[in-house]
Amino acid sequence: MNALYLICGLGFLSLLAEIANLKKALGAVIIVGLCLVTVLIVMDWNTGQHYYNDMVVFDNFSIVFIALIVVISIFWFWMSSDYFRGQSHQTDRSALILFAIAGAVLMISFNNMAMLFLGIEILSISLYALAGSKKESLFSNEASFKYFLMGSFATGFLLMGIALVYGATGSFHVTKIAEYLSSYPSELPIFFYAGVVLMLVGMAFKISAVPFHFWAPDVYEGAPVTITAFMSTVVKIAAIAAFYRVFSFCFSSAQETWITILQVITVLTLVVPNITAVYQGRVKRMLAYSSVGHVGYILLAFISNSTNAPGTIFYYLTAYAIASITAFTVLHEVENTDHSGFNGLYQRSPMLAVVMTISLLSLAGIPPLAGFFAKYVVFAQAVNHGYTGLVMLGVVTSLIGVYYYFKVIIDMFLKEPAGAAIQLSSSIRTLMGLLALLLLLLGLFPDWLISLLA
Amino acid sequence: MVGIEFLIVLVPVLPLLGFLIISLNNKRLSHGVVSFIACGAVLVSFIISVLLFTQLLSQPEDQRFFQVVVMDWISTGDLSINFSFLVDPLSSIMLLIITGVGFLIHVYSIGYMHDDAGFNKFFSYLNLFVFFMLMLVMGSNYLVMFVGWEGVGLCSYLLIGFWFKNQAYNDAANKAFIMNRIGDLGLLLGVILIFMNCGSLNYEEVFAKATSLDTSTITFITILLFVGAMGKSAQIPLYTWLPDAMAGPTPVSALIHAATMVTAGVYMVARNNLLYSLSPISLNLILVIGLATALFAATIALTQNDIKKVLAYSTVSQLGLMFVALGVGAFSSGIFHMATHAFFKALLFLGAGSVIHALQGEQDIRKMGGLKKYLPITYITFFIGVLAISGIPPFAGFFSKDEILAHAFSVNPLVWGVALLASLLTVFYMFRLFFLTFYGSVRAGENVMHHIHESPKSMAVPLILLAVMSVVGGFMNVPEVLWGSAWLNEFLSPVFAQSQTVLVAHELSHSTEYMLMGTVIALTLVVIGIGYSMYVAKDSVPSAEGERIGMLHKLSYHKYFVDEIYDTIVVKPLYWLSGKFDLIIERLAIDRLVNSVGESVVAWSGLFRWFQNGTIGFYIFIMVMGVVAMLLALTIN
Amino acid sequence: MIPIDYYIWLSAVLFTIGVLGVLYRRNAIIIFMCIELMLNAVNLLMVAFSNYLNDPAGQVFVFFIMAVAAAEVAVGLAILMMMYRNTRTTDINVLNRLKW
Amino acid sequence: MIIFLLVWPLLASVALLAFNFKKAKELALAVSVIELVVSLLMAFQFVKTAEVQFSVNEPWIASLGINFSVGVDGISLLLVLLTTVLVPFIILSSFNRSEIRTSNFYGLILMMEMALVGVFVARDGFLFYLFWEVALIPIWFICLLWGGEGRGKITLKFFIYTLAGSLFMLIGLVYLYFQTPGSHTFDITALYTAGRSLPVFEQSLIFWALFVAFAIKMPIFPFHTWQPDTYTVAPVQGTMLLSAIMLKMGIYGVIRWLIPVVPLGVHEWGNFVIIISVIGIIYASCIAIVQNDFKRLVAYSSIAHVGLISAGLLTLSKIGMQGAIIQMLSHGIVVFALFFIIEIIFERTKTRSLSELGGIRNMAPVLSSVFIVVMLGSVALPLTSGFVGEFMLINSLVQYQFLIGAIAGLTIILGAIYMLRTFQKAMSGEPNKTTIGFVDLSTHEKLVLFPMVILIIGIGVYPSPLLAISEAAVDSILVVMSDFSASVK
Amino acid sequence: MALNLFYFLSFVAVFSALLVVFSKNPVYSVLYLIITFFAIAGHYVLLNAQFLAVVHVIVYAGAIMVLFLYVIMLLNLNAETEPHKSTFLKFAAAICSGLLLIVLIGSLKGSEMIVNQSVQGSEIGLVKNLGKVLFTDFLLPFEIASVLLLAAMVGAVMLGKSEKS
Repeated sequence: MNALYLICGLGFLSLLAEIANLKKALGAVIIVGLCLVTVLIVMDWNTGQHYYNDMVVFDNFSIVFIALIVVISIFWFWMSSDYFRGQSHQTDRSALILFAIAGAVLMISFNNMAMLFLGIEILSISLYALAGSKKESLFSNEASFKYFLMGSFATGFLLMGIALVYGATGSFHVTKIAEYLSSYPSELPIFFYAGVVLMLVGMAFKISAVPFHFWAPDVYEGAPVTITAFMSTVVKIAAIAAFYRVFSFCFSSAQETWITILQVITVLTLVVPNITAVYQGRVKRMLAYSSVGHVGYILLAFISNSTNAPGTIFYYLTAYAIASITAFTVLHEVENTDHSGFNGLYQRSPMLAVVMTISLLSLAGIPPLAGFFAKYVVFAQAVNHGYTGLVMLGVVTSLIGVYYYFKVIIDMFLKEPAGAAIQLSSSIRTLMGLLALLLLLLGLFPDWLISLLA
Repeated sequence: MVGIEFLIVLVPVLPLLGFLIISLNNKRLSHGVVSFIACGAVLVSFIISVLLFTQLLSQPEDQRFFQVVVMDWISTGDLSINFSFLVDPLSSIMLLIITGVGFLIHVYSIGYMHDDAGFNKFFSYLNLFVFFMLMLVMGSNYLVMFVGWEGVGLCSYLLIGFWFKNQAYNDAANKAFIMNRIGDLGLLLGVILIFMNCGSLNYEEVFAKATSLDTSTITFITILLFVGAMGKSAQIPLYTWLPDAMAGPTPVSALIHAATMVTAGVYMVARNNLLYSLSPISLNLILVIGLATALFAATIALTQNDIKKVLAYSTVSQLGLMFVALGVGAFSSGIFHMATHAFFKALLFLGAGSVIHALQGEQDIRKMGGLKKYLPITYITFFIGVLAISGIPPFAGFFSKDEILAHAFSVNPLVWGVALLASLLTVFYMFRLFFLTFYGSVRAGENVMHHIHESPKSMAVPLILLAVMSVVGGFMNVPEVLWGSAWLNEFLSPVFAQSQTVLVAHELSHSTEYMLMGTVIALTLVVIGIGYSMYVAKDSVPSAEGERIGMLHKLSYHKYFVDEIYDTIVVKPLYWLSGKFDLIIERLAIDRLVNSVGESVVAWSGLFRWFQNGTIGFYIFIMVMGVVAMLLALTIN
Repeated sequence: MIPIDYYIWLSAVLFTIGVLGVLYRRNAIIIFMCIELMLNAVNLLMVAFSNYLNDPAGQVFVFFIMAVAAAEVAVGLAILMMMYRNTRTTDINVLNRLKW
Repeated sequence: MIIFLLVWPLLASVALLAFNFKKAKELALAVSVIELVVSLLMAFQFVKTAEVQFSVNEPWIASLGINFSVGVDGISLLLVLLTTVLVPFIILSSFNRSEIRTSNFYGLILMMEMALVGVFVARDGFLFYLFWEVALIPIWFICLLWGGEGRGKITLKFFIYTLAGSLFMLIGLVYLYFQTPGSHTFDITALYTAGRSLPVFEQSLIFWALFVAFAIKMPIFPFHTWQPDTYTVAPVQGTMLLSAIMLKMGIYGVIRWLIPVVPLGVHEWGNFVIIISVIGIIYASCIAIVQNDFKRLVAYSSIAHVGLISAGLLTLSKIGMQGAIIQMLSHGIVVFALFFIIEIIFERTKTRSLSELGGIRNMAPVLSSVFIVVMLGSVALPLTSGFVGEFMLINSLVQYQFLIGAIAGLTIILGAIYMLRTFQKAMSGEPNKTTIGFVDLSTHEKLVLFPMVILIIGIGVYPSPLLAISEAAVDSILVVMSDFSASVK
Repeated sequence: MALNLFYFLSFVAVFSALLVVFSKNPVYSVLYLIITFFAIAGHYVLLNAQFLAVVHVIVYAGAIMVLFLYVIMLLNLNAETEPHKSTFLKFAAAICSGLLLIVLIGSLKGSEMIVNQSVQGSEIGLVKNLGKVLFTDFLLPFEIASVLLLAAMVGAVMLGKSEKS
């Protein structure tokens, strides 16, 4: 809980910084603050407290996911320091990011639909603004506009769902709803299930599952690289955690209504983005599609065993998030995000090329990197619960994935360089080294991460 | 007996050492040293072979064999094969022939090859050949024999293609190796089957078990083995490589393609006499093939104009005769003829060699003639060889051939008839060759005749020695009817003892034998007369290329077009098939299939991306449709 | 006393009209309004349920929805202004540079 | 000891990749030689029994039942030796092209060595899979960075093709893993028991899941199309690694991870696979006959040889398995030498097309003599290493089914045809303008080739020690099989 | 009586909602939307959510719609500037939403299964009760809403402020 306070506090602080003009120190302060947040959140380990008569609950599930997003945000701030430096609205941006993080924390730890709703909205509204933060660029405008329009449209469905569920069960409270479902399974009105489905729509939009994913590639491509990085890591983690909480903690006993629908969605989410990505000439957009595709694997993990998948999903998200923050760091340094921008990157900057290669290999799921173990645990779990067919599909799609990831690698090493050599600041070097190392270590010693939530 | 064992091992090892020393110091050694080493090695092993021979004689009848296990080779589970050597009457005879004739030919080569760039290489190959040949005959199990079997094939490949600048020679070499390989596959399969059925590859163990096997198996095995013999001993249908093999230097033709290697098949069948005698079918097969080959090759030889080609076909024909002997169960006669043949055929080849040598490599008998006064030694020795092969008593050929004919007659007069016909043809073409070469007018060009000269000593001496052998060689096995002791049959009898018990022995009365001999000699003389009248009296010369000639003559002149037939029914189809595999199945079918998977994915991707068309209206439309679908799914169930 | 079904149906109808508007129009502002309409349909349903279940939570939730609606409109209109500054139009289909 | 074999090259490769050494090639050579020495020490301490030796077994990922469990029995030992013997020569073979071989190149080779050794010593299903995949990365980069025309497309195809196979193998392993009792484990013995307890149908499924991976890696007949292109496009050292060692991973996989795991599946499908392999022998040999590119020709010839190996292997007879093992070693050595000869010719004449070559024998007698020996090894002439293997393999096939054996035996004829043709076209005849200036072997080339010649003849003359090493292990595998085939009949 | 009122209000709401969608001029749409809101407020009163009704009118009609109008005026969109979608798309939109309506109605059955606990003239709609709930149970959301509004404000300012370059 203190973590939440501290994050919001940092947000206010960065707003004040505009007035007190502490802009110089702000970045450092935020990073230090976030480190402190991590400490605070980890201190709550195994306490599982409920706050404000059960509005939020900080059980281990929340704690690991919050810790994850906070750590990722630290990397994010580290990587995107120059997204703020020297810009106008520097403080506004950092404040919005911090509020977004606060919203993410709520989405992870909510125990009441109101909190879920507010969390989602805080996150979304900040992001609508941030996606458009490159005001002069039409792409940025379009991204934020699309994101806003479709986002609020989806919110409508989510709310309708919440309303119907409320009508059927007479409560917004996750645990109460769950109890009600398990105690009176027979006397639920049909419109309750409609509510569940509508909530599924709303959440599926947030995690960008097919067929509610159309916004993702466009928005990811249009938004500034750093914001895309934030969306494809922190936001995605939060959304999936929320999704998991809603459907595993709350509606798990009503599974038969939504499981089949979710299976269809999973298949679509595995197939469509992975195949679409094959054609991509723009690395940024390709990563967008791949991040949609990864949702498919997470959903596979979820449907194969909805009651205790968190360990798997958590590990997968960690691997995915670290890999993609790495990729986006490189993207951020390369600036030109077309394929041509990556041609001959190895000659322009070996470090960038190698780090990018590692992250792409991890995303493609090549051992011994983290991404491989992530896919492995997912597939293993699915096989164990008799979803062999879906696993086969997953294998095929990940092969397709290999194809489009490796095209980038080949271009980086074989093509003629597309520009002058790239100079890297030492802080970025250390960051990239750290991330690459993390990818490797997580791959070699995945044990404790997986068993955290087992 | 340690001494003996050591000596036995020494026999093959010496030529091997010779090969190693020469080939590893190819550049450094002078011709003199090389020829000394090479000939020395073979000479010493010849001397040792003689020692072993005497040792063998000193043994009582039933213990006339020494066996040495050098080391184990392939051994795993129930498969255990050693490098082990066996010296018994059969192999000791072979030893003597190989090392003896081999030595003479080595000496001959010193003169013949003296100004060749590849002198050292040549001798290293010769030594290697002798080594493998000795492995072949001394091995006490099938696999060691197979080692020698393929090894000699290799050496023949290397020596046929010795002048590797000439691609035609290389083609001949490849042809020889591959055709031998076909035979070898048969042999290998036979050996494996033997191992399957007898659980071992050692001769005595196999022969011990052999009687207990059922006939069909043995027939199958023996036929497979005989396929090997076909390849190696140039029998129909695998004989075409041997005439081409004349591309090699003449000493090679003498040593490998007349005296020793090509007789390996005969040796192998004789070695497995028990198995063959247990299977009448394969004996008959051998008989038929042998007869056919003898006749067929003889007819071809009639019209050939290349001196070495004629000898080559006569070799094929003589080998056929040996197989006839084996086919009728007269194994020792086969070996006997092999021995005599080794002498006179080597002699003939070396004689031809010295002619060629004298005429700067001219091989066409139409461009020879009247050489009698220029090359007296060659003339004499060659004459002796011709007499020997024609079976004029008392030359070596007479006894061996007569014995075979006698056995043939005892089995079936028809066989006798055919064999006789073949041998008469032999007489004819040999004399044709002889007359055309040494008699009549000189047809060689001026510049050639200008520096024609008799061969040097190193070449003359072997000729003389071989001539002597061709004269006296026959006396090692004079049959009883001619008041002889048939010593060789006696000596070899332990080897063939078992099979003789199996086979029914045909006895001929002495009178018939005299009658047969009489007819044979008479006919031979007649044929010689015809030849004389044609080529000496009329001094007629075979028509040059392109002239019209009779149908049969043409057939025989073009070797019945067998090469062309093989080319069209085997070689071309194989290449055609391979090409089709490569172009159609590989590229268009399998690879296409694999690639099309990837391409289809790309195509789908091209399709899917149109859904991502950037208009919000469309996206929302799809979303709502999704919602509708989901609610519909809900309401339905 | 009005049965709850009536309210469910009414809000369903309003909600659908909102969706229809979003699908039907191209003017961004109208689309915003239609989204507001959707939210109001939800509000109506919430209030109806809270009254039906005699539970204030529903009405409290409506407060939050209102707050969110206000916030969204604020941001949304800001985005619209920004977009208009660059493109001089509020037609949603003009912006489709990001595709494929 | 095994740990050293794994860690030492890894450390070296990391160092080479991280810093750009001036004397990278000498360094790499030294490292690999030390590796060789250690592995030889191991070979000397090895006791010729069936049980696994030098084994290390540490828990690694407890929650997933994955252990870091390694050890060698006879079969593994021989293959480890093959690897550690060949790698130094592969490195040495690159010395004359060192101007384009950077520090990274040698780093990748050493990483490859680590992975290969790992594959051969792994005693844990997951570990095996891990090394199996890790081996793919360095070789892919070697082919990508130093390859020839069109490497991008071809290497990508190679990577995805092989990865596809191995992913299905992974699924198969995972399925087995969940058959293991209690808290599941990937330990090899547990997997054996689990696999053997399955009914025939499931065993067949797993058989295919695993076999496809191995078949692609080997590669045998219908799964081979990645191989000729990759061999042709790869730098010669990459080709050597691929053909001489990596190819053996597949065969080793069949011996260690297929036959003992799903005996019934093998029993069910072995015959089918044998037939496919035999078809592959003829097919590949025929294609080799008409190849003009030297490298492609050798590529197809190695498909043919591998077909024979896998066919003989699946006869599940002792002779067959032993023959397969010997033939693996022989083929590794022969094909390495062949590719190096190709490289030498290519480097001198800048062409690999046989039609342009010819007459090299005039200028380079030493090279041609070496070539003859290697060629004889490849056509399995007695007293060369090739003969021992092929004799045993054909022997096993004939005992399995005479006709199949006879057809497989055709390989000795077809092999002779294409190898002799190659020799004639490349070496014999009159020299032409491309080959006229040909210089004979340099010292370091002799340093690479002469040991190979000695090995070819040495193994051919005295293979017994090698056979003795693997004998016990093979027995222990066959015992299982005989039980099962008994139970089936 | 209440029922008639309900019918009347529903009719107004739906009718003006449709007009919102179909009227050419954005300004009219705004005005129709305001009418819809009033109708909905009426419904709130019927459902004795008096306080909520008041807030509703103030927030929506008073704030949000004014904001809309302001923007429309600012961007000067009052003319029929909107280019029209092709009739096909309109048709598709109509069909689509029609389907949605059908499935919604179809799936919104079964309200009879929940017991009606509503009491005549209940007082939950009054400020006192709502306030109690809001500041006890829903304190945290209430606080968080402030963060939400702050974020929205910051975002709006950031985007709305034109760059002075």
